[in-house]
Amino acid sequence: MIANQIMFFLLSAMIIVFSVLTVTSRKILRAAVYLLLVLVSTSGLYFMLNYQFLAAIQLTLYAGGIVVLIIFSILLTSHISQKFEPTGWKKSLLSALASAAGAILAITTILDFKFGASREAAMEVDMHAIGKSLLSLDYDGYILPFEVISILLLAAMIAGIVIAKKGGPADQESQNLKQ
Amino acid sequence: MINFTYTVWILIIPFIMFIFLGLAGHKIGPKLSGLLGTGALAVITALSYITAYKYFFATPKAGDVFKAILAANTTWLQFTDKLHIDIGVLVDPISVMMLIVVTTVSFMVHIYSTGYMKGEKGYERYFAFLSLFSFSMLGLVVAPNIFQMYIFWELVGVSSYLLIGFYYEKPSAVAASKKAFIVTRFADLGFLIGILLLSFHTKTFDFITLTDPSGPAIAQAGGASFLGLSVITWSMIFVYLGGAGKSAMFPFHIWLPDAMEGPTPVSALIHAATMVVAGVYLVARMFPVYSLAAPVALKVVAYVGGFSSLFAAIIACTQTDIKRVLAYSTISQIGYMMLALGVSGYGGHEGLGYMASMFHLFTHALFKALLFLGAGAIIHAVHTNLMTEMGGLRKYLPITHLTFLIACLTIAGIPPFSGFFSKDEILAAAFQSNKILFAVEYAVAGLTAFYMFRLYFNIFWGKETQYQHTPHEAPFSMTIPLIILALGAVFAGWIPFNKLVTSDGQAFESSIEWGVAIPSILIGVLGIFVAMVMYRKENNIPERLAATFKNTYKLAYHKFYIDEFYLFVTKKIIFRYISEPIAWFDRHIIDGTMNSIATVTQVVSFRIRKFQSGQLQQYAFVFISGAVLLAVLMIYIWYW
Amino acid sequence: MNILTFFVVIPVLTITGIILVKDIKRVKLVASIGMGLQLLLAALLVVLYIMQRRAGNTEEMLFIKDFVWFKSLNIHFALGVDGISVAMIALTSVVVFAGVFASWEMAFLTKEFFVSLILLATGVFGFFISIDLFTMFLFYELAVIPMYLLIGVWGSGPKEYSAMKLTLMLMGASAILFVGILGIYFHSAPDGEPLTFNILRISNYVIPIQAQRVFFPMTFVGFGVLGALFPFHTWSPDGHSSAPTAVSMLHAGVLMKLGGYGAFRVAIFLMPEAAKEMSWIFIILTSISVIYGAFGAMVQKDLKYINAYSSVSHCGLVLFAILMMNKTAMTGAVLQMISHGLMTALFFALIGMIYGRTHTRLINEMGGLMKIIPFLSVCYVIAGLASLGLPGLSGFVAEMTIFVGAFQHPDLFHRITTIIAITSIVITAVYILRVIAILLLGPSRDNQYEHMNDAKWYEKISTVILIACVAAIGLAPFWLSSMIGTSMQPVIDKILAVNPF
Amino acid sequence: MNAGIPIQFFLILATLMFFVGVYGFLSRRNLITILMSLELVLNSVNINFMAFNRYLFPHKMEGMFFSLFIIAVVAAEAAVAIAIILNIYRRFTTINVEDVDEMKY
Repeated sequence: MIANQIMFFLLSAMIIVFSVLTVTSRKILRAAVYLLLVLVSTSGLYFMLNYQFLAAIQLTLYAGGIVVLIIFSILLTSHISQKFEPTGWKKSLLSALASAAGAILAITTILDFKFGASREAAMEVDMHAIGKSLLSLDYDGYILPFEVISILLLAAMIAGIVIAKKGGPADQESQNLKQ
Repeated sequence: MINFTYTVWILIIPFIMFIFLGLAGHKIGPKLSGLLGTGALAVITALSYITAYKYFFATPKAGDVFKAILAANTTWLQFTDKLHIDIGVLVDPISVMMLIVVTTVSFMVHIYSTGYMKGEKGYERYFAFLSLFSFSMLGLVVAPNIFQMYIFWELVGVSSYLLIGFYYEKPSAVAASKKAFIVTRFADLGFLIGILLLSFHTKTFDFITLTDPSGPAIAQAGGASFLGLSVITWSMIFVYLGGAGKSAMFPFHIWLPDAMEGPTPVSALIHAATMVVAGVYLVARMFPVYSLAAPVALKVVAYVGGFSSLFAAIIACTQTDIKRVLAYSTISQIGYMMLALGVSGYGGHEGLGYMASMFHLFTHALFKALLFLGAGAIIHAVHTNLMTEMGGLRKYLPITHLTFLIACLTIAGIPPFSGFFSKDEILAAAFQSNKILFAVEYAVAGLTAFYMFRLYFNIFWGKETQYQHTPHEAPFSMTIPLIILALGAVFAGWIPFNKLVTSDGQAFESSIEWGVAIPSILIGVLGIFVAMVMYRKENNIPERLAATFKNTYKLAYHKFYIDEFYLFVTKKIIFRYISEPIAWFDRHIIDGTMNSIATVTQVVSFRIRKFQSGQLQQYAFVFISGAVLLAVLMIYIWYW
Repeated sequence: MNILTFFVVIPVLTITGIILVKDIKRVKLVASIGMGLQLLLAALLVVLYIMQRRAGNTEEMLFIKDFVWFKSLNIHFALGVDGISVAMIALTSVVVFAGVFASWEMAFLTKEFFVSLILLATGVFGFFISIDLFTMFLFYELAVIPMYLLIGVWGSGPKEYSAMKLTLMLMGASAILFVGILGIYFHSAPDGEPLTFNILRISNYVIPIQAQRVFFPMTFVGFGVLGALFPFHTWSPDGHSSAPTAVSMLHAGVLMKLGGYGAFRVAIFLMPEAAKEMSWIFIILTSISVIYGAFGAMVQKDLKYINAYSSVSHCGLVLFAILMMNKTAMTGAVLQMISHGLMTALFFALIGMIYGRTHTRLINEMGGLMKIIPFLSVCYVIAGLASLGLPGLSGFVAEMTIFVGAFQHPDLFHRITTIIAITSIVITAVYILRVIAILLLGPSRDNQYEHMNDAKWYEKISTVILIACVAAIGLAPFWLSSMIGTSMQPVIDKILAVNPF
Repeated sequence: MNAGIPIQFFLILATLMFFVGVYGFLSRRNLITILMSLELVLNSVNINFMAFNRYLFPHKMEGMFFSLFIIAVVAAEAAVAIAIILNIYRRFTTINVEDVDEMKY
């Protein structure tokens, strides 16, 4: 067994274990920490696949940004010590069955399928190439989606502010309801 | 050839007058309206007389025959290449004769009405309706094709409806008008079906083509048959249904006595002299077809006519409302005319009945109008319709009395009055062809004399009645028409109808058949005598007689319960057992089906709306399970 | 610009105008001017049409104009008229014009009312000028939708129920109809040629008989529901009785004619073989309609119900005549559509006016109105006489054309059904005279009605114009009948060409 | 660096992660946990993209860019979702998904 295989199985085990913990943990803050661990392990996978840039992004944006955001919102809405009531067995069972069925279906399909290996030479994904094609107007260029995403992010930012703002339309309405 | 185009004015003038009086009558006031209406009638009366003179005496005959002349004709509505409704004027012996009858009586009635209707509310309306009636009746008379006749047939129906219901605030008048319209409408349905059948087989509406003895209608006689009778026979029977309705033949007679709810001059004009004889005119119009192609239909005409005349005469003997007596007498007399047509043959002396019928139509129009106008003058004087409330009026109403007596003698068939001549011809015709009907007619002649003189004696003699205020003679505007019509009733018998109005247009010789006439005179006199015994002085013979024949009397008094039978059929059967179930069926079954479709949809949607629970995870669960299921289906079932 | 486009443009402009102006008076003014212009335009169209025909133009449709709309599906905005559509357009403009005046007293949401009303009219006009099936259907829907609002908002009685029922039934029919239209579309050309919605183009090509057998009943029933085909007529009594005056007028007067016109123009014209084959079913249904509607009307107590059932009867006659498939009967059908449109509009206008005064529509509660409101009563009598087919008024002309035409059919079955249909004239007389006797004649039943005013000027305009049209057609039917008949000729030729009797 | 590891391993890993996320989405009541489950789902998709890119089309960068954009979208989504959750919390004083069922029939 070579090192990268060991590495892969280690990461996989971490991902799966922490994923399961994320969705089963009865303390929400712990769930967030488990999620963080999942995301970090995932970035390890990216490193393994030789996508350093994306791994970095995964770490900073996902693990750093989003998880922090989630933790903040947890702090705003819940008590840290609060424990959830366990999920009803009926509901968990049904969900588990549906998920398991889906998983089995997907896995059998994957195992049935013969993936042909690529004969092309692997491309070196360095920062230079990424930057170039991200800003390129060519056929392979991604300038348009890039711009669209930037606008989307801006819009999401504004939307987040507007929606979460106190005294927004929803708030007034709830006050009207109280009256 | 003399030009008769001007005859279209006979139609145009009253029509314009109707529109004008109808729209502007209340603006110009009653006096001017009456004057205008009467004036218009005077003009068309003059035109009619000129036409008659020119047609009978100034137009050269083609061989011995009076030719039918199409004075004007224009296509009004095109159906197919061959079938089209034309509006036009046909001048031939019977149409000219009818022109004379209609305009004369109508003119008299107009004059009479200016006095009779004075001060009535709706005076202008009355004259407008009279103009409408004159227009439609004249249009009917001059119709050159059967469809024009049908059009004006309907129009006279509606003007009759409007005039019967003239006193529209009186419920009985409203009911009577409705009844008249619906009964005749029902008969017209037969007429229309007859027209359609006829036109389907002959491809024409035109009278000249239809009645041409060698034309298609008559040639079709041996054609397709249905239930043992030829199609032409069937269509002629259907056409006759229309005529029977308008002419109040049994069993469509029920509307006519009720129609007396209208103003009396209207009864005189429409329900005695002109409109009700339209049925006779129709049969006469189609006579060659009846005679040559549909003898069975003609037989039906004869028997229905004979039965109606007897039936109505019996009822007339028991009625007390003078207008109703006259109405039944009208039915009886029209039955005479129908019978005369029915027993007639075609051409030459064979056509005696046809000539007699037209002759009687003519004289009857005069004396029946006279009777009605006289009755109007009486009612005008004493303000009641019931003869039981009258008596001894001869002193107060001398002119009316005299003219009424003349009319009664005329209708009883006493020579030398006109009724005698025409009735004699009818009896002679019946004698030649059908002895049963002949016997019936003798009986009717006696009954006629009896009930007319019963009326006469009851009104003018009988018990002395105290009136609330002394009756006085009618104004000149009313008595002058009486006198003119009385003169007509006296002298019309001398008109040589056998030279002028015959079935095939050719003159033939006929003389009074004394062998038939003398018994009929005797029977008439007998009737008069019986009436005189019973009613001249107040006595109790009538009551005793009525008590003796209690059941018969009761039956006749209640008009043989025909009205009740009709009421039963319409109210009970049609309304209750057809219409109401249909209305119920529509609301509950058909509409109920539609509603229940809607209800089912609604119930189902209430059930399935529970799926929309608002539970996000439930949706997601369904979605994912569904997706997995679909994937399984796609992968393992479709492709394997 | 083609004259026909104005028929859609003017109502749209009128609607814009109504939306722009402020007070109620001006709304009514704009509406009446707009519809008055439309009336003049219709008159102009009639004149132009007749002149063109006189000049010897024998094309099937005149004033043809074709705009491509959706290229991929070959949908066009194709316009064109023949004598039949010209007559229907004239009818519509008269009824709409009268309807505007009949709703002069509308006080609640006046602006919106007139907007919906004229929107409805736009749909109807558009329907009659279209010769493209798709645009035809589009305008048809455009006419049906405002009806829901008009009844639901401005109606009386159980208005929501009636509006819903009417709309759902008509929409259900539309769904069937749309399948039928698509069926025609997908069989509208021989293999290889582009499919088309154009009626004239389709009529030159024989749709395969198997397809006709499926799509003819769909189209016919789809349109038939709007034409009150038994047993799909029950929306009519409820809808009419709840609708406000002008809407009843338009609906019974014009909208129901869309059914007859469509059944003729689409179902029979495009699929004559199947029509010939299946007509017997529908002839039975329509002759039931005729008799059944008349009997149903006989015992009703509500004026509008009486008239609604009478419409069922009369419109049944329209479909009946169309199914006879010969020139005279079909000409009669168009005449009957026009005649019924005018007189039923007149009826509903008068009923609305009477209702506005007495606040009841039950005939038993009224009586002796002739004395109190003579003008309206006389108009009502005239309408009644027209309805029972009095010569000199339009009903007679139409009915006689139908009866004579239908009776010329060589088939005994058709002639027997004709006789059955003819009996309706008696029943019609019974229920019309019953209403007149109870409602108008006799003594006044209730003295609370003694002090009613007779017609106002706008009511007079509304009734007089309708009566004038009814009488004009009744007195001089020749030009109208020949205009329709000439246009009917090519249709008949096509029917006969493929399937001679 | 991926020698000896077949592509199926990556795919199975992603699948498992995906369905664990689905399970979380279906079973948890807290909106924020649900959001976290969603993050798992999206992350598993990213892994798939990367694996496909590396194994099947190593000469291209589509997969990577897709992941990149997905991460950006996820960021936006998380921001908006959290804003919504905060709003719901203010409105209903709970973030239990079963209590937020205003949008039923």
